[in-house]
Amino acid sequence: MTLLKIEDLNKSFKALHILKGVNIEVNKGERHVIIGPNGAGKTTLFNCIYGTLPLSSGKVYLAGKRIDHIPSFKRTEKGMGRTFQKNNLFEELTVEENVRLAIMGKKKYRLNMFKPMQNYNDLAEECHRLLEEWEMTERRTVLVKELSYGEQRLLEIILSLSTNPEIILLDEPTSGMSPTETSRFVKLIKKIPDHITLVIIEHDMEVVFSLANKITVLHHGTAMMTASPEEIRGNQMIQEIYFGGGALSHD
Amino acid sequence: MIELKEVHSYYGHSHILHGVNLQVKKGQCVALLGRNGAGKTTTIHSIAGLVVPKEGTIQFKDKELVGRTPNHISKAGVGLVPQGRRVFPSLTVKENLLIAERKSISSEKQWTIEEVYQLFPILKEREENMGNELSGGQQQMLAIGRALLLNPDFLLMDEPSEGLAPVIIEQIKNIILDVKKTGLSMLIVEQNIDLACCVADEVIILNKGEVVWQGLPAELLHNDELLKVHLGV
Amino acid sequence: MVYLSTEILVFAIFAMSLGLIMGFGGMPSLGHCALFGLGAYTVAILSEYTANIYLLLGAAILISLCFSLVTGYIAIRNKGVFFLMITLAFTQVLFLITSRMKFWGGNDGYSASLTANFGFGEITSNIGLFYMMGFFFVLTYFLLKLFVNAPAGKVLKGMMENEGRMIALGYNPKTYKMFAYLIAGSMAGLAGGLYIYKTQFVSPALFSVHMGAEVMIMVFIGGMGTIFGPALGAGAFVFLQNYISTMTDRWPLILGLLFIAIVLLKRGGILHLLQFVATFGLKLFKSSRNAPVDKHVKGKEQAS
Amino acid sequence: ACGSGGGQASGDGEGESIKLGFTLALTGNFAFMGEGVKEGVELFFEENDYKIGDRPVELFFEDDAGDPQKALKNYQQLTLNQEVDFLGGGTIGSISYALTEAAEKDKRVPIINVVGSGNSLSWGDKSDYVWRIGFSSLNYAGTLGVDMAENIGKKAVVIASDYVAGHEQATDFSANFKEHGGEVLDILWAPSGTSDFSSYINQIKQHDADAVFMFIPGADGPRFVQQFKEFGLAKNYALVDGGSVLNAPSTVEAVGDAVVNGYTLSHYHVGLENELNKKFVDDYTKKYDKVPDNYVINGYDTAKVISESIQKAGSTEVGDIIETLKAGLSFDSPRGPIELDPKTNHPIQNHYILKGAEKDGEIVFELVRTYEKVQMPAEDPGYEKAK
Amino acid sequence: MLLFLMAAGLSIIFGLMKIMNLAHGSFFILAGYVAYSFSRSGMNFWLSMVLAVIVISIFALIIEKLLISRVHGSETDQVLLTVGLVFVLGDLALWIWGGNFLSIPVPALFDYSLDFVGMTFPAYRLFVIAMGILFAFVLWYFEAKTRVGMIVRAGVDDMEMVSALGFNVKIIFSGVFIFGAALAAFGGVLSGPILGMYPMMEWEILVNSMIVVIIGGLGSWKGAFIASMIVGFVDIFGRIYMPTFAMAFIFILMVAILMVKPTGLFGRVES
Ligand SMILES: Nc1ncnc2c1ncn2[C@@H]1O[C@H](COP(=O)(O)OP(=O)(O)OP(=O)(O)O)[C@@H](O)[C@H]1O
Ligand SMILES: Nc1ncnc2c1ncn2[C@@H]1O[C@H](COP(=O)(O)OP(=O)(O)OP(=O)(O)O)[C@@H](O)[C@H]1O
Ligand SMILES: CC(C)C[C@H](N)C(=O)O
Ligand SMILES: [Mg+2]
Ligand SMILES: [Mg+2]
Repeated sequence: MTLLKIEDLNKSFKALHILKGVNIEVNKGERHVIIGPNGAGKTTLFNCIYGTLPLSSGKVYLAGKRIDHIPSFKRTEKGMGRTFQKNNLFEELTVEENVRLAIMGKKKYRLNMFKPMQNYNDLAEECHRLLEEWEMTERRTVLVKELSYGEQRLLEIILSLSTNPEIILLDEPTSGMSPTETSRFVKLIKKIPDHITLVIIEHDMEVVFSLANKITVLHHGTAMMTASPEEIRGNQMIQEIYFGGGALSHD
Repeated sequence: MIELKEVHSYYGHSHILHGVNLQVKKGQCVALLGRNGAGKTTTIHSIAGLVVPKEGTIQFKDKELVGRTPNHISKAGVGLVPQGRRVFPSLTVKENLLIAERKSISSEKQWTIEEVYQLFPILKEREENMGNELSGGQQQMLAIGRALLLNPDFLLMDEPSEGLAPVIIEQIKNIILDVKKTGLSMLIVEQNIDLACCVADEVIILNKGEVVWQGLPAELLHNDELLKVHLGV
Repeated sequence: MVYLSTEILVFAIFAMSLGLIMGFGGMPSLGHCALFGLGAYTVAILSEYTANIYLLLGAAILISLCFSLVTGYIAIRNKGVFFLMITLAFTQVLFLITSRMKFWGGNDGYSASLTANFGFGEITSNIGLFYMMGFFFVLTYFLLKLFVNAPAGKVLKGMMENEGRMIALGYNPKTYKMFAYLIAGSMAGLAGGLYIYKTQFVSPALFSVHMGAEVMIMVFIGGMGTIFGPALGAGAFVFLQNYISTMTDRWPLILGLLFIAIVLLKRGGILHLLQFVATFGLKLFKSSRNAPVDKHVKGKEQAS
Repeated sequence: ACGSGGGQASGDGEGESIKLGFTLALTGNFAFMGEGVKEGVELFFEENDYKIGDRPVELFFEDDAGDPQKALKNYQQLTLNQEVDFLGGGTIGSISYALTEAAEKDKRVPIINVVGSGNSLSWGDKSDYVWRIGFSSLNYAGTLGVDMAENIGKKAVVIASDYVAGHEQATDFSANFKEHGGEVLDILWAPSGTSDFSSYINQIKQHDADAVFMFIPGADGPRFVQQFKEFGLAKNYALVDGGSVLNAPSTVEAVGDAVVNGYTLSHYHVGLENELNKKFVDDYTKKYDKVPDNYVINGYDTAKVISESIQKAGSTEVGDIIETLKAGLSFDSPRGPIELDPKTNHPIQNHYILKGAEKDGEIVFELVRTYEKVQMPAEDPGYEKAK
Repeated sequence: MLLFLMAAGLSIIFGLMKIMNLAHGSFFILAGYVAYSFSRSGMNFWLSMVLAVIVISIFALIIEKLLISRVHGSETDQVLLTVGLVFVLGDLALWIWGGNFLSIPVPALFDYSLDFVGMTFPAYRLFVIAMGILFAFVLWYFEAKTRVGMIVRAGVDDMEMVSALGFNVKIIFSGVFIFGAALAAFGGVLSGPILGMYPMMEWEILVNSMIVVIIGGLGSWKGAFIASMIVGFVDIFGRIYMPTFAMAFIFILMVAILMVKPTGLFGRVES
C-alpha cells in the first residue's frame, strides 16, 4: 500500500530550479533511503514533503490524501515526523522536558491551561519508556546544550518518534556519529516496529545498505531511479556520480 | 610543530580533558579518533583557544598557546574547520570566503578564492547565496575552503567528511593529501576511519578525555580488538 | 501606605500579564499599556450608564480582549523588535485618538466617579479597595501559575525556545501565542478597569510610550520568565518611585543605576537576586549544618 | 521632589507646622513653567523665614511632568499621605481641570491654580476650592487681539499648539481681533512635540499677512521662534506671542536674538517701577542669578495668597480659607495691584505689552503699552470656535 | 534628512551589530548639550562640534568597555542596561544643563536663507542635507569598501568563529560601536541648531530612529536612507493635511510595511 506519494514535485529558489519534477512512492512499512550527491535536493525534498518550505508545484499525498496545502504542524497530526539535518532542539531544556514536549504534541490536552504538567501520568510513562528504549535514561536531567553531538542526534530521533508517527523522515541521522554510536543507532532503528515507515537521507553506505529495502537516487533535483539495494549497487552510472568508485570497497 | 602536554580542560565545572598529550610534527598529519563525547572537539577547541585549558601547556612553533585568545592563535598560523560547519548565515558564500582570505606568514603555498572555487565549483555557482542557503554538504565545503584561505601552517579539522557524499569524501581525501604535500601540518578529527587512516601518518584514540592509544594507521587497521573496544567497528 | 499598596497590586496584575507574554512567550510588547488603558477607558466611560461592577469589569475585559484579538493577529506575525514596534504603533494610534476624543475629555482626560459594589456593600474606604485589589491579584496570580505549569504554558515556553521545532512536533505556534496574548490582554484590561476604581480618572497618558516602558521595566527588574517576578518588580518600582522621589529629585538616576546593577550582577531581576541570595544562604547553612536542604531549594526555584 | 524648608530655625516649636504641597511640571515639555513657579514659591518663603504668621511652613514639591494622571497621583499622595493644608499646581490647563474636579469632589484642600489657563475654570467648571493666580486664555488672547488690531496690523496668520489651551487662545484671539477690524487669514495647528516647523512656515509664507500670532508653549515654542527667523520670516511678519514664551529667560537663552522685535503679553515685567518689584527682582537675581519671568511671579504670588488667606482666616481649615477667599482678597504684588475676583476666581490685573529689543548686546524686553485692571468676564462670551 | 542623521548611528549599532542600544537618543542629545557648552564658552560651531563628537566617542568607549561588552548576545540585558543608561544620562543632563529648551546658534557661515521657486531654504538646512548625503556615503564606504561591515555581520552570527579566523572581535565591535555613537553625536550636534535639546528628547529621537531603521530593514543603510525619506514625506504631508495624526500615519505606514514585509524594506530574510 502506498503511504506517501510525491507527484511531479518542483521547487525553485528564485531563479534556481532545485527540484525538477520528482516522483516517489513510499509503501507502508518500507525503509526507504534517499541518496544523492551533496546539493542534489534531498533536504529540500524533505522540507517540501513536510511543509517547512512551500512547493513551487506538484502534489504530495499521505495515505491517499493530498497534504501539500496544509500547514506543517497539521502534517504532524496526520502522522508525519521528522528530524533535521542540523540539530534542532530545545537547548535550554533538559532531555526529559524535550521529550515531554514532543509527546504532548499529539495529545488532546496540550491546550489544557490548568492541570499541571506533572499530573499527567501517561506522559511521564511514555517519556520514561522512550528514554529507556533509546538508552538515554541516565541523561534525562541534563540540559540539551550540554549533550555531546551524537547524543543530540539521538535525541532528534527520539523527538520525532515521540509524536507517534506513521512515517518518519530522517535527515542524515548518523552524520557526526562515531562508528560505535552508528552501529548502536542502526540496531535501535531496526527495532522500530514495522508498521512505522521510514524515509531516510544517508551518506553512510554501511547504514544505507543495512537498513534500506528501497533506495531512491536523487541527482540534480530529479529522482534518477528507485530500486532495491542490490540494483543500486550494481548500477554503473550511480557508482560514478555518487560513489566516485572505490568507496564501496569494504561492502 | 605543536605539542600538547598534560592538558586539562573544563566546561564550567565538568572536567572534560584529563591530561591530554599529543604531538604533531611539521608536515605531519595526525588523526584523532574516539567515540562521541570523548573530548575530541574539546581538544581542538583547546588548541584553537576557544576553550582555555586550566592546566598543561600547548607549544606551537615555540610559542605557548595556552591563555592566548583565538585571534592570536589564528594569526600565529592555526586554521580551523569547526565541527558543525559554522558558516556565517548572514554572509554570502563569497563573503564567507573573503572574510578569511589572508596572506600566509610562512608557507609558500598561497590559496586564493579562485583556487577554492576550482576545488568546489558549486561554491562559485552559489557565490551570491547566503551561507545558510547551501545544502549541508556544500556548507562543509565552504568551511573547508574558508580554512584553507587562512593559509595556515597548521590546520585543525573537526570531522571534515561529516555529511559529505562518498564522491566528495574521496575528493576531500585527495585535497588533504595534496595539502599535506605543501608542507601543511594537520590534526584531523574523524569518524570515517577509512579516510582517517588513509591520510594520517599517525593515529591517536581518545576516550573520556584521555589518550588511550597511539600508533600507525596500519597498526590500528589490523588491531581488531582496538577497533572494537574504542571505535566500535 | 494602604494607598500605595493598592496601586502596587493593580500594577502587579498588569505587570504579570506582560510578564506572561514576554517571559513565557517571547513577545516583548511596548504597547501593553494599550490594553490597560482600554480597560480603564471602558470602565470610566461606561460608568456613566451603569454602576454594576461585574458588568463594568466584564466590559473592560471584553473590549481589551477584542483589541488583543485584532492587534495580536497582526503583531504575532513579527518577532523581537518588530513585534515591539508594532505594538508601540497600535498604542500610539490609540494615544492620538484618545487625545482627540473631545467628547471623552481628549487630551485633558476624563474623570469618572464610581464606587465598587460586588453586591455586598459599597467599598468606599481605601482599605476596602486594597482588599479588593488584593483579591484580584491573588486570583490572577494563581490563574497564571496554573497556566504556566499546565501543558499550554509549557508549550508556549517551548515555542519561545525553538519555534521551528515546535511546528515539527505538531504545534501551531499562532494558536499558542494568540492564546497567551489574549490572556495577557484581558488581564491587562482587568487591571486597567480596576485602576479606575482607584484613580477615578483616565487620560491619554495611559497610552504613552512611557507607560508602556514603565511596565516593561517592572517586568525586567522583577525577573523575566517568572510569574511572581513582574509583580515584585511592580512593587519595587511603585514603591521606589514614590519614596525615592520624596527624598530626592534624582529618582531617574537612581532607577537607572539600579537597572545597570541588576544587569551587571548577572541575575535576571530582583526575584532571581533573592533566589540567589537564598540559595547562597542555604548553602552556607547547609555547609555548617550538613542538612539535606539542597533539594528544597531546587524545588523552590522551579516553583517560581 | 524634595521637601525643603521647615521652621526648625526658630526652634520655639510654637504651633504645628503648616504643610504646603505643590504638583508642578518640573520635567518634560512644560518644565520651564514649573521651575519658575517653584523658584517663586521658595523665594517668597525665604523672604518670610519659612513662616506664615508664627507657624513654620513645610513645602512639598512633586513632579507631574505635565501629565494629569501623574498630577492626580501627586494630589492623592500629598493630600492623603502628607496631609497638606494647601495645594498649588496646574502648570497646564488639563492638570488644572483634573485637579479642580478632584478638589470639588473631595473638598479636602484649597488649591491655587498656578498657571492653568482653561477659560471654563472661571465659568462652568469653577470651583470654590480652586483659585487662579495666573491668567486664562481669554484674559491674554483677548487683550492681544484688541492690541494687535489697533497697533500692529490688520491681517494675521495664527499658529497654535493643537491642544486645549491652543484652541482656546486661537478662538479668543480671532474673535477679539475681528471685532476690532482685523482679519485672520489662516489658522495652523501644530501638535505638541513638533520639532520641525518648516512645513508650517512655508504655509505662512503663502499669506500676505502683517503679523503671525503664535501660541506654542513648551519646548516647541522657542524652536518655532528660531525657525521663524531662520527661514527669514522675521523680516516680513511681526511675531506676536500669546503665551509669554518669547520673554521667558529660558527662551532668550536658547534662541538669542531671534526674539528681537517680537511682541508678547505678560502680566509681569521685570522693569516695573515699584518698590515691591525692585526687592523681588533683587532677591531673585541674588538667589538664582537670572531675571524673573511671569511664572516666577505666579509662584511668588501663589505663596502670597496662601500666606494671606491663612493669616486672614486664622486657621488652616478648608472651609475657613474658602470663606476668606470668597470674601475677596487683594494685595500689591510686584506685578502691580492684584485682586482675586470671586465671580471668576481669576485675578484682576494689569497686562503689559512687551517687545523684544537688543540693547548693548543684551536682549531685553521693553514695555510698550499697559492695559490696566483687566478682568475675566463672568460669563462665556460664546465665540465661534476657531478651526 | 534630519531623520537620516538620527537613524544612521542606530542603523549601525542596532541594525548591524544587533545591539539593542536604547541609549542611542541619549548619545544624540548629549552631544548637542556638550557642543552647546563648548559654544557657550566662546568656541566656534565647528570646533565645538568636533570636540563634542570626540567627547561622546570617548564616553561611548567607556560605556562599551564597561557595560555593553558584558551583555553581548542577550537582548534582555541590553535593553535593561541601556534603558538604565537613558535614565542616568537623562537625569545627569537635567542636572547639568537644566530642564529648559536649549539650542545651539546656527553657525555664522550658514546664517542666511535662500529663496527658491517661492520657497525658502535656510542655508543651514541645505548644509544639513549635504551632511546627510555625506553620511550615506560614509556608510556606503563602510559597507562596501571595508571588511569591517562583513566582520561585524559574521560576528553577530558566530563571534567565536570570527575570532578563530584571526580577528580581534572585541576591538572591532568596540570600534564599530564607537563609530555608531560618533555618528549619533554628529547628528546630535548638527541638529542642535534646528531641533535644540530638552529633557526627554532622547526618547523621541530613539522612537523616530527606531521607526526609520525598522522600516528600512535591519543592517541596511540603504534601507535607513530610503526609509527616512519616506517617513519624512509622510510626516510633512500628514502635518499639512491632518496635523494631529501625522504621527499616526507614520505608525500605520510602519505596520503596513511590516505586514507585507516582516523584515522591513531592505531587511534580509532570516531563516
Ligand atoms: N534557501 C535557499 N536558497 C537558495 N538555494 C538553496 C536554498 N536552500 C537550498 N538551496 C540549494 O538547493 C540545493 C539543494 O539543497 P539541499 O539542502 O536540498 O541538498 P541536499 O541534497 O540535502 O545536500 P546535502 O547532502 O549536502 O545535505 C543546493 O544546491 C542548495 O545550494
Ligand atoms: N558547552 C558544553 N558545556 C558542558 N559540557 C560540554 C559542552 N560541550 C561539550 N560538553 C561535554 O564534553 C564532553 C566532550 O565533548 P566533545 O564535544 O569534546 O566530544 P567529541 O569527542 O568531540 O564528540 P563528538 O564526536 O560527538 O563530536 C561531552 O561529554 C559533552 O557532553
Ligand atoms: C504657556 C501657558 C499659557 C500654557 C497654559 N499654562 C496652559 O494651560 O497650557
Ligand atoms: Mg541535506
Ligand atoms: Mg566533536
